Amino acid sequence: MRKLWLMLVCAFAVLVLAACSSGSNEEQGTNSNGTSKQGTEKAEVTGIDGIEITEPVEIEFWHAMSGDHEKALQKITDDFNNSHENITVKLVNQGGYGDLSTKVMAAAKANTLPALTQAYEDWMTEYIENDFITNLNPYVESEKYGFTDDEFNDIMEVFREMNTWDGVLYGLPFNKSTQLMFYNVTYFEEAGLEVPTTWDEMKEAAEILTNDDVIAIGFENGLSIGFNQWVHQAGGQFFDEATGEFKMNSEEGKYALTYVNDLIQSGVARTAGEDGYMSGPFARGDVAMYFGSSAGLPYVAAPAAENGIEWSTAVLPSDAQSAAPFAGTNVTMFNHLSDEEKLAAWQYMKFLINTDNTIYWAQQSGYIPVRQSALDSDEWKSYVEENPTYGVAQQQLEYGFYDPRVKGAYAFKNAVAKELDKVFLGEYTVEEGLEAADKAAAKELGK
Amino acid sequence: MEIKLTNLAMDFQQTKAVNDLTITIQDGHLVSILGPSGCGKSTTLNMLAGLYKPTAGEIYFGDKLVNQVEPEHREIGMVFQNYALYPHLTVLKNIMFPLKMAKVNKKEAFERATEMAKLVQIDHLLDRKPGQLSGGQQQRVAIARALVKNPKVLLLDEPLSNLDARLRLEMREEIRRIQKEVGITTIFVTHDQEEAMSISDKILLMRDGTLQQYTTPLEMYDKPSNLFVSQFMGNPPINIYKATVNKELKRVELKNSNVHIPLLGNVDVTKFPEDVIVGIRPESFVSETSSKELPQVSISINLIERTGRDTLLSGKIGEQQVRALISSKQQLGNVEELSLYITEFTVFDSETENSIWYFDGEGAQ
Amino acid sequence: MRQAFSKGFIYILLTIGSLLMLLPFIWMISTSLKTPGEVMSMPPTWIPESWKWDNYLKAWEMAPFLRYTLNSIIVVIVSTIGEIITTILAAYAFSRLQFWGRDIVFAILLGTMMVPGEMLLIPNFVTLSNLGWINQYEALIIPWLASIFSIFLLRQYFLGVPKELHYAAKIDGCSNFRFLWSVMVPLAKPAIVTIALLKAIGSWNAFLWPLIVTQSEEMRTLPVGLTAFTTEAGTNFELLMAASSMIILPMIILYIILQKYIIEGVSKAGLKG
Amino acid sequence: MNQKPTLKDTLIGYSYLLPALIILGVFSVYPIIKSFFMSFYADYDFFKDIVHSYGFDNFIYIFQDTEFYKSLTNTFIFVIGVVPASISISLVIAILLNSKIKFGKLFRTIYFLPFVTSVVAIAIVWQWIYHSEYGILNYFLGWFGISPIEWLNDPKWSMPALIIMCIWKSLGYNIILFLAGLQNINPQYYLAAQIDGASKFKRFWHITVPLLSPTTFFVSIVVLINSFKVFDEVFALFNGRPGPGYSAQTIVYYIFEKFYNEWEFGIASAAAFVLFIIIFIFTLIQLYVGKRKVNY
Repeated sequence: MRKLWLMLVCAFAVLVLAACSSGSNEEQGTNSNGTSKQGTEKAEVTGIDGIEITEPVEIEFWHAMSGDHEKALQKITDDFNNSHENITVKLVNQGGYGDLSTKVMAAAKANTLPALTQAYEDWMTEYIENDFITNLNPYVESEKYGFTDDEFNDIMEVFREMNTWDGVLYGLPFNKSTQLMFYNVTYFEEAGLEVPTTWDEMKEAAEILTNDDVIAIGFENGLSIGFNQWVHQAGGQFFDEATGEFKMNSEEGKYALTYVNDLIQSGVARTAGEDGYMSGPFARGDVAMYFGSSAGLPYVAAPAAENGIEWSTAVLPSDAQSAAPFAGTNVTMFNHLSDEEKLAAWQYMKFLINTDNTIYWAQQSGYIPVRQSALDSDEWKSYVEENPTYGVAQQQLEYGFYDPRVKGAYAFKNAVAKELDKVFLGEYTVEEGLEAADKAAAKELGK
Repeated sequence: MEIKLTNLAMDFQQTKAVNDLTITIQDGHLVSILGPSGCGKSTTLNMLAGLYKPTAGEIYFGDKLVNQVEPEHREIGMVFQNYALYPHLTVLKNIMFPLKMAKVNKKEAFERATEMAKLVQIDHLLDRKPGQLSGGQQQRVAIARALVKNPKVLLLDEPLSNLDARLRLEMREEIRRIQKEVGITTIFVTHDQEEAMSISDKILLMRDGTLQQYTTPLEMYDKPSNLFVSQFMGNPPINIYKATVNKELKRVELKNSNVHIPLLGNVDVTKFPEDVIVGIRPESFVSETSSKELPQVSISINLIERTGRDTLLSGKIGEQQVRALISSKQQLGNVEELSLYITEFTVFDSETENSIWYFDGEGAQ
Repeated sequence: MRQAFSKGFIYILLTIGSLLMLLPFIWMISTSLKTPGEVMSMPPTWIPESWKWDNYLKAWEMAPFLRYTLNSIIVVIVSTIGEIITTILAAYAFSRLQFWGRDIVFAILLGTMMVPGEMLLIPNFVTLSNLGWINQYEALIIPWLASIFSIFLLRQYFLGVPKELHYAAKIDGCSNFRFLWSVMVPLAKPAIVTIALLKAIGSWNAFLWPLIVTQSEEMRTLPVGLTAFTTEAGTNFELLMAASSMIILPMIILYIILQKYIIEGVSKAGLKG
Repeated sequence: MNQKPTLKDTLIGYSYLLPALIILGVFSVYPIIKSFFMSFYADYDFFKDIVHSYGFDNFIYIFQDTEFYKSLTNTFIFVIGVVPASISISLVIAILLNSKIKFGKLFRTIYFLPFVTSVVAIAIVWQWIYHSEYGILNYFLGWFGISPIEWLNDPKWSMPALIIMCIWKSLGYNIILFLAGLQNINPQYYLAAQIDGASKFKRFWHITVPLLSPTTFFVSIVVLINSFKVFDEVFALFNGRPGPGYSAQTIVYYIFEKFYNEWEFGIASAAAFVLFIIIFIFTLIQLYVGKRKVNY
């Protein structure tokens, strides 16, 4: 026993020594590595039109789509591969978004990045910061392979903006969803209520709808992370991308937080909490309405139908203004590729959101078509007629907004959300919560 | 095969386990290495086996220096205290194992193994696993395994110490029988002097890594080279008395008592130191003698134990404790004091503890 | 009388305990046979209203499970055998051989057990991509071919084998290596089986690593298949439970087959400091 | 008795060790050393592997981070909650299983099941068990007049929920270890004690407990180290979040979040280093106590 004790002490000493001695080697390895990497980097792409894909090119697209979503994506990809002679796009499912992000990070470190990946805007901020992804402007502008102005402007403005940093386009929107209000038609009819369109109406309705078995309003677990939705509706601003300032600690922010917190504290609203997603309690009839992603439509539809719950969706209620957060990922292109690979990847990105495909994708997945022409098409219109719940999201496009794209967005949003959570959990008052959130934000943003 | 050790030594990290050992073991002899635990006897054996490499000195098997030869190439067989049978193999497989290692073909190996099993009388147990055997049977298997590849030397490391008294007796006779039958040079480590006495051609007695005496059992018993040897050999142990030499009267006078023993026969007392130690074996006391020339002492008796063959008397010579073994035929009755003759005794230098004179009844030397 | 009473008490305690242990599994299987509506229904039902056996079929079809199963089996078998080999060799060296630096090397390796594995993900990924092993069986297998915990366990077991056996074998003409394979390994069978089972369980259930180092469906293992049932907006519980039930079954069977060795294996490891 | 190893012995020794040493060296020791280094990188480009400056900034950061302290506290709560309970419950079950009973194998298999199962799969079932309204746990508690507990919604209860699940999951493995230890106890001791008039409980207390101490010691070291490293269970039980309001954030979760979500590699490494030191100290304390308390 005593020996083992000694052994451990020695081992520790050796580890420390080893750690110290290998330090000097570190930098040398680094330098040689650094230069070699720069060598392989391609010069700024010029003259896209001059590139031809004559040899077979195979590229990978990393995604986090599973189940039916993956099947739909596979179908579009197969279509692409069949219609493009020399290009093969290989889909790689990397699990959930978290897993995908980890995987990209590891691959970036190991220089084994794919051609394309799904990415949230805040990830892309990090990628731009580390110079991983490609400026798409030359491709958009290319006469031969690019978009015409009409084609480009056909993509919803909010989605284009989300993918643009300082005038440079870094990605194209792919699976875009927004927050919707899901509501239980039966409960509203029984109570003789109209679907609320303002906060005041919603509060009134909530008080009427709540009883022993039903809580009127449900929020997904990301309530605090996605709280900007409420701040915007209250007429305020959550974060100013231009100045890099956290703006929630304001009159509007305080108003929004007080409003939501009162709903929770008075027992007319709850979060999904232990249920994971609100689709469960909603499909059981435990809540009368809930705010959730349009991507959740299929998850509500099946069990609700089985339990005989009659439900529908509506646009988000508004207060000072209408505002709907748009989320979901974009497709972005890494920049270590050859010109041919880049061109192939670009063609695939384009293909993925052409009018037909974006309609098909939306129908299969519940995400929103990203093109105006898709929304205007007869095919989509008749689809929406049959599935009215799918038609609501697009009504919010005109006042859509997106998450702050700041470096270290995850840490920043999380730090703020932690403090807001304390308000909802009753540990802080609204004022204390905002104060703490302000400090936490300053700390993260100042890093 | 003759084995020769010259100036053999073994140092472990701090201790000298074996120190400057030089002996020769004759071909076909059975030699016991005897001594208390920690005396270096197992270390010596392990060096002979090649399990330890000596720090100094040479080991010769025949004419061959084997210091650097690995155990598997020394042509030895070995039996361990806990037998070290392979628990997962049957008796037969255990015995065949060395042959398998030597790549003897299966048929021959089987024949030799069964033959060996017959020799050690376990041929009815061949399909058993060691766990299903008694201690004595395991011992036989271990011996068979050690002998099966016809080694030149057989090494036995306290092979009998895990057996009960009766089996020990039986097994030591067995080992002697088998050894005789095979005619193999055998080295036997034990801490039991009786075992060593009964089985060996020669005994090598060690203490603290140092050789004490290397000779035949009888000689070691009768003529121990020093006090330690005399005390180690014999049961009940030898009686030891501090004494002073009276050179004028040519006798030794036991300290703290009024007893003196004459030094009879041809002895040069002048060379004796002043202080000596006298050792008298319990069986060296006799009540009757045909010779008149023997010294005589008077013993006051406390206890008489009759064990059938002998009678053990415990008592005192003067103020000193004494044990005497006399024949049971002797009628003692309820005597309190008895006068006994001393047939043999040894005188040791009290400083060096080496023996300086043996009295063997005739008084010569 | 008292004896019977206390026996009865033991049975009652053990049965209650077993029920607590089993409850989640019963629920898992029950859920796997329900319709999506019944999964969500409250109060929950223990016995499905209609037994949807085809959930298993549906779950099976959600992802290329056949391929995943094949991969899982390959990875489990190869990495288990590989780990057993490295473990046997290393445990033998640490328990029976004398060499410079033995104890310090052992202690350093033991020290690595104190670092959370999550830290090692990216450095190891980088190493593997430098070796060009990403999306190959090598990446799924080679980093897991040695485990210090297994080495520790087997070393303890080996230490319990009397060293005379080693001496005897040496004198019988057995080389170190031969002794290891023909004596130590058969003797340590229970411990080796135990280590193999623990390894197989770990390898079978591993999730994050196989996901990170593979790029294609063809290389993925079973637990990765479980992600097919969850998206950002919800989970197909009944299918997930069906797939989970299918995935845990082989390990349960393996355990039942091997369990007679396990206690012996651990007990002989001695567990002495 | 050890002989001094020679050069040849050393070569032989390392040749046996080589396969394991290569694997462990490349995939465990090297990355650990590398990350320990990273904890001293004050300004570091992780992807290009360029260190702009060294320093203690990362350590200063974590020691000023209330989140870090919170995760430390949670980890200690977790360790205190899991280690003694898991060890004592599994000891009791092992002893019950060791008394000669029918269906022993069946019971053993059942208790081992949780260990065989992947955490991800079983955590979803636990979410249901913990459900405040419909979960079976609150249903049972209701029998004793305990009003429903918001296991997964209330920050106060998220640690207990995590602890209970982890105890459940760890029992089987510990039971196996204890059963093994119990089989090493010579039954003669019990006979002797019975003759000496020791009651069942006294036999347990004076024979089983001391003679089992080496096993207990081993189990406690393994459980302790693993408890300090808890992560998967947190991640799975709370759907990838560390509980409501980060109430169940443990150190490894903190490390994970810094590393994989916030890309703060140096901070993550520094936190890992601190965790290592903590585990190391606790292991030393355990070894020290073990030396005095383990009976043989």
